[in-house]
Amino acid sequence: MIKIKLRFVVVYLVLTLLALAFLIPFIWLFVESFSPLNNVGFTIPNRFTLDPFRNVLTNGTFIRSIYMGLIQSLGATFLSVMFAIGPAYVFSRKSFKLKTPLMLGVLLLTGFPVFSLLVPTFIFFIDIGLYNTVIGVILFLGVLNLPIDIWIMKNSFDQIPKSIERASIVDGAGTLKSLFYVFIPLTLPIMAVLIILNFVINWGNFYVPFILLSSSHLLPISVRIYSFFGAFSVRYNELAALSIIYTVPAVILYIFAQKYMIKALSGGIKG
Amino acid sequence: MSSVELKNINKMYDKVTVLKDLNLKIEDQEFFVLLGPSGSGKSTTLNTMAGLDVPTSGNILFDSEDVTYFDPNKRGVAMVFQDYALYPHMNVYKNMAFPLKMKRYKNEYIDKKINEVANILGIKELLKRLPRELSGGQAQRVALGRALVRDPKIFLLDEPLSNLDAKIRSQIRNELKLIHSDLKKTFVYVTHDQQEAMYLGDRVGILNEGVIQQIGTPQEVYKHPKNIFVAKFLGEPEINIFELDKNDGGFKIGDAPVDGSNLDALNKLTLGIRPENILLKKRSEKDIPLKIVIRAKEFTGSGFILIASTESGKEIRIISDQANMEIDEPITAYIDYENSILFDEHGDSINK
Amino acid sequence: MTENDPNIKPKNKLLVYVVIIVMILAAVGGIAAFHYLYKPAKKVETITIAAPVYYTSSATWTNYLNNVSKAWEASHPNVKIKFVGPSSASSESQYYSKLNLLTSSKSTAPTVMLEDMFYTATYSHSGVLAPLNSYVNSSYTSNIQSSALGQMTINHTIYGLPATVTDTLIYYNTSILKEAGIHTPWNPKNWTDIINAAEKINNTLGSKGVVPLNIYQGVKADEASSFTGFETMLYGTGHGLYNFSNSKWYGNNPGLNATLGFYKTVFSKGYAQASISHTPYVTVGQYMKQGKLGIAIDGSWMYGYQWAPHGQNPISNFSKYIGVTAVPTEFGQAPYNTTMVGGWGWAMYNGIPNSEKPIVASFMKTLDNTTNQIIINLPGGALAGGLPPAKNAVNNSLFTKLMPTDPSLDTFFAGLLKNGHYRPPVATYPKISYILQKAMSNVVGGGDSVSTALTIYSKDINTTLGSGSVSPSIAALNAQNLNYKQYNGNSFALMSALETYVNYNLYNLLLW
Amino acid sequence: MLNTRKIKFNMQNIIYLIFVPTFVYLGIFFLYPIYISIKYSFTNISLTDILNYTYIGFSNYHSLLTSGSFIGSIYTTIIFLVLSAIIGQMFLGIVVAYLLSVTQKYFRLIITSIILVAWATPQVTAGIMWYSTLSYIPSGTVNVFLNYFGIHSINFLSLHLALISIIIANVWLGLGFSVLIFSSGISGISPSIIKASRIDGANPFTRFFKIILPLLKKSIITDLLLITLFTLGAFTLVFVMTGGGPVNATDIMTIYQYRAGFSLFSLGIANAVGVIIIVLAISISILYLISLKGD
Repeated sequence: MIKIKLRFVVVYLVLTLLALAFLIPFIWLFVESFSPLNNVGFTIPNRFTLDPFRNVLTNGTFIRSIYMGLIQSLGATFLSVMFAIGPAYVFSRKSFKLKTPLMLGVLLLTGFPVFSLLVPTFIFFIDIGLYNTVIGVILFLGVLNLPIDIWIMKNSFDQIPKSIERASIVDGAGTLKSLFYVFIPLTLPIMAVLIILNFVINWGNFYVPFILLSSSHLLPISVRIYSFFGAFSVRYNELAALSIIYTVPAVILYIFAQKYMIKALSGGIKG
Repeated sequence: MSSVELKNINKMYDKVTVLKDLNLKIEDQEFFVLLGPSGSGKSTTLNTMAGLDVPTSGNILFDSEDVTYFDPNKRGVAMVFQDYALYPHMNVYKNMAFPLKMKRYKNEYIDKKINEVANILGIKELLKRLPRELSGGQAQRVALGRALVRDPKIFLLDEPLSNLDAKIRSQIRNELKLIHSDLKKTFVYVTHDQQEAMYLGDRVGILNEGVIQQIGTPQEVYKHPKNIFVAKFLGEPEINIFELDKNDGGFKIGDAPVDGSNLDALNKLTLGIRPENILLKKRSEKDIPLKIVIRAKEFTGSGFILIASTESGKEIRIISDQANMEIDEPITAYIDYENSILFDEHGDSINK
Repeated sequence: MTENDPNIKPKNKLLVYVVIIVMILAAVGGIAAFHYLYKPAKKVETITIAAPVYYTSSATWTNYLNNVSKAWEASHPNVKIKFVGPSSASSESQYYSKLNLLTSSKSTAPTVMLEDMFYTATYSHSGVLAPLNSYVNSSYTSNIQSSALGQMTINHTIYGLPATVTDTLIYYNTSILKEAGIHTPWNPKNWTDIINAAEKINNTLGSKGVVPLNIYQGVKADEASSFTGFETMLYGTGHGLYNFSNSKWYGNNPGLNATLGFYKTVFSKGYAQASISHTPYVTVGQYMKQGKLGIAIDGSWMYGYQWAPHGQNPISNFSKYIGVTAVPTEFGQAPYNTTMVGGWGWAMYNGIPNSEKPIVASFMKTLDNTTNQIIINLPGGALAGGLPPAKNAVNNSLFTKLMPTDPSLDTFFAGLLKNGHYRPPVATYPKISYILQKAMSNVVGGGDSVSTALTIYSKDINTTLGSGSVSPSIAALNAQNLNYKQYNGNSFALMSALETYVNYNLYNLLLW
Repeated sequence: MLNTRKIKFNMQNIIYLIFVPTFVYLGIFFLYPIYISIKYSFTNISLTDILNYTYIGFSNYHSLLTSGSFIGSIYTTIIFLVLSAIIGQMFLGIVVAYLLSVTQKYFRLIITSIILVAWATPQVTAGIMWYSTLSYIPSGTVNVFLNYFGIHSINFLSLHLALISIIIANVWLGLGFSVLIFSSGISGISPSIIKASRIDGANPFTRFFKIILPLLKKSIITDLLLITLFTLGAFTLVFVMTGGGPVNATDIMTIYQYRAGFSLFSLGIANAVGVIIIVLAISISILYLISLKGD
């Protein structure tokens, strides 16, 4: 009995240490964001202040960048989810000749190294006049998540028992009706996770707007933060404050979605 | 008014034949039970009636109208599933309202109808609950209710009771019977449980490997099975089978000869005798004596099932109401030849 | 159950959903199609202005342009001035990338753009910039510092109107130098003086964590390494990066050799720390203020960015605490000190219709008159920390406001310009700059010897620009010279001093 | 009769129209850029002049594959992949998920949340935080701690340590994903299997290696594929932390691509690097599919 307890103590200890180690990088972020100093290194200030947050939150440019970040992330999320539902449903419930090759194609796109596409996309966008437009960023961000969305959604549709689908058909719902009244409502929790996942990925995406936008008033917060860091004259405490403002929504959404995320991902494995 | 007729139905999945040249006619207002082991094709048959599957060839006629390629919602059928298939995100009321909403009925009508059916099934107080808050029996009642509200011409029930506890099962079984006699609608009921089939069916169709073995009333199929499969599939405990070889120009069990007018042409004979037809006391001259040793006895409430072995080591089952049996004592039992069933070498039954 | 059952609702809800989806798809498609079909023609009615926006100065730019253009717009009622960024660039090199991308299409190109001077060649090379000779007269050109205008003039064609110049110099912390036993004001005469001072600081204060010297190096500091660091030293050797006579890059020359040698010495002996280059200008600003850095080879903009009252690390008694001095030549040879001149100027996009160019040029001249040059460089201005390139700016009453807390710095920084050099105005310079940054890090971080680094350097130039882009090695040239010298019977030592002198003047001639 | 069959057939196929908008969208904004990327990899297109280029055959690929720095970059990428993705994220992920699975519910929730917070942190922020944490001059968090205990500062972003540093930062960033995948994998293992193994006398280590690991095979392959692809495409974190340096210490392929395109202006080379990355990614995906099919 004692032996077993000791073993558990070790497990708890190891995990606690790991979690503490995971928190180390945040130390600078928090100390610096409440600091009157302006330091890329680590110094504990004499006093703490809310000034960095105040400065950031009263700065119209930053507020606007948060707003642009929201528009672009939400818009792209909307597009990917909208376009994913139909194919996911068909992949999950119908069998047809090209199913396997199409599904493999979609799978190959899910892990695609997107960064390598930015340069050609840039040239392409200039050609068709989508360069430096919010709609262009939304369209491109949206298409990036589309393949993985199709997969996750297909997997969640797969988990709906066949009998429920059949019941809805016998009850008089056609394919579309059963998609709208049964499939989508039933997968709402996973859909919610998917939306969160998409949003957070888009919200964190830096290089797409970085390369596809140039006008100041269109830049989302991710690019703003980077510009902040790269500039010759940086206010690191404000940078830290802005980073916290930038990170917190993503973190909250993740923790909120954690329970369902395991479900959504395990669905992904079953596929 | 609705009869169902299946004509020469074949169904293949990939290259596997599931249904083979199936012909079946179900009369209007009949409670028809399709009975068969799992994989026999009974659910597929039901699905083709519902329109969830399209047969590879053959036709389905409802009241002599060809509905083979009709969509399910055009057929006027309602279906109840083994796992109830209630929509988990809707409460009971909404589940029952769903088929009506799909038909675009007005809300007042839906309300009226659901209350009516809920009263019949005694689920009125459940209407606000979600499926996960229901017990199995309640869920199946709701599933039934969802079928009932539609006033379908034909009810299709796919093993609706098999997920339920024994007690609830018999209760709902009774209710089903009553509902059927109240509604006077055509019911097609699929099960693998022969007791259920015997109890519920006006007629029973026994299916094996995609082929109909026999159709008839429960009594007919029980007493006069067409072949060994049907004989074995019906009855609990299973029928005792004696495979007899011809020697000295006749068939014998132990020392006793088996007579019969049609036996001469056969090389092999199979004798089937139901456990209740092995007697511990001789009743008539025709009874065939059989030396056995009782090995064990099981109490069933109304009597006993005796497990015994013959001289040749074959294990047999006997139903008896006698309690004072000595275990491991050799005794003589008697085969009620009158009620025994004979099969030829193909397994088909023959007259004595 | 029949179709006309009174209990059945007539309407189909699903249709509504389908319509909504179709509408969304149509809207998306429509917008995309609109963008595809509708390419707005460039109209002179709007002059779009591009300039680098670091940090939050987008508003500053807009303000500046509004103020500057008010009067001009009044006399040109049909023309609007609009600032367009680009803002996603956070460093100079990213600004160029961005501008490259923008100017690759007429639909995205700004009408007028602020151009880093050294980039002029690259742009004029690809035909992006409009020649401005016909729009400016001699009274304008003769008034602009030649080290500024020269950078924007390629083959006698003017491609830009300089708006700001900066130079490089040495800052030092007076108290640190005193503590190390160095007499202040400190005026190093040659590189050895710098190395000796760094050594003294290291010996006395190194153990307390004081970094004796900073000079930028490596890829991460980008142009700060090439321009502020390397070339500041290089042009004090009398050698350069580019051979104007055969239009090729030097893969090796005594200057490159000596400069990399300087890097090798100060970094390998621990007088300088590579990490400071990771955050160019920021850590130097902080360390200077905190007394953790002795000597910094850095830019004139440092005062405005970092140490002026509203800078990032304001130093209240700046002139007492921090000394400034010019960067000496390698051996203290004439003209004794050197500086790198950088800066920005206004350029015109060549893709606009010719008929519109005079109007745009007229606006640019307003933008670049002496007063506006000073205003843009004032503290809090869009290009704060720089100097106006107009020679007559010193006579302007605003001039002393450039550095209100220490006007002596204005004249000091301006005085340096006369020995100013600038980066080769050649289209391929930005690539060379990157390769040079790698060579520096090879010596500093990678521990390569100077000769190995230079071998890699010239090899990289060949692979990047195509073989034959490297000037025949100086050694070969020397050999020719040597033959000539021997033929004349002069002693080698004398000749080599002479050679240095001649080369030096030749460079001055070419570069000025 | 034939007629009804035909109508039925068409009605069923209407559902496939639902593919059209999605595939058009994918085609225009995903597949077409892939096509241009391949096309430009055979040209000498330059950032300073995007409109004029000529086809130069395979010479971009040739010069890449004969260039020491690109081969070095592949090598760095492989080290980064093996240490960060396979050992750091996958293996550590399994261990952590297993350890978590035996702990009490609320403790597990807290630890998982902390690990997930790291995953949720946007890469730009993560890069800045890690840069500052490991900074040498001025002293970052870790060095301040070390100094406090009397240990000399360590230059984590120097030539020999920079790669290790970005690997640690990347493991920090990505571990949450693996832990999620494996937690769900482990929770999917029927408790009766664990009970049976305990009754059979397996100690935690045997249980882990003989029971848990084999049952997680599918999770492992999935996780391995995804994190390998993520890591192959990693850019922002490294770009912010080191920019590929010092020297070439952290010059992974995406950074090489960025430098080729945006520092040396050679979009042709950049696209060729992109195509090589794409080919690698697709090969890895196909390997994954083959190994899954074996089940």
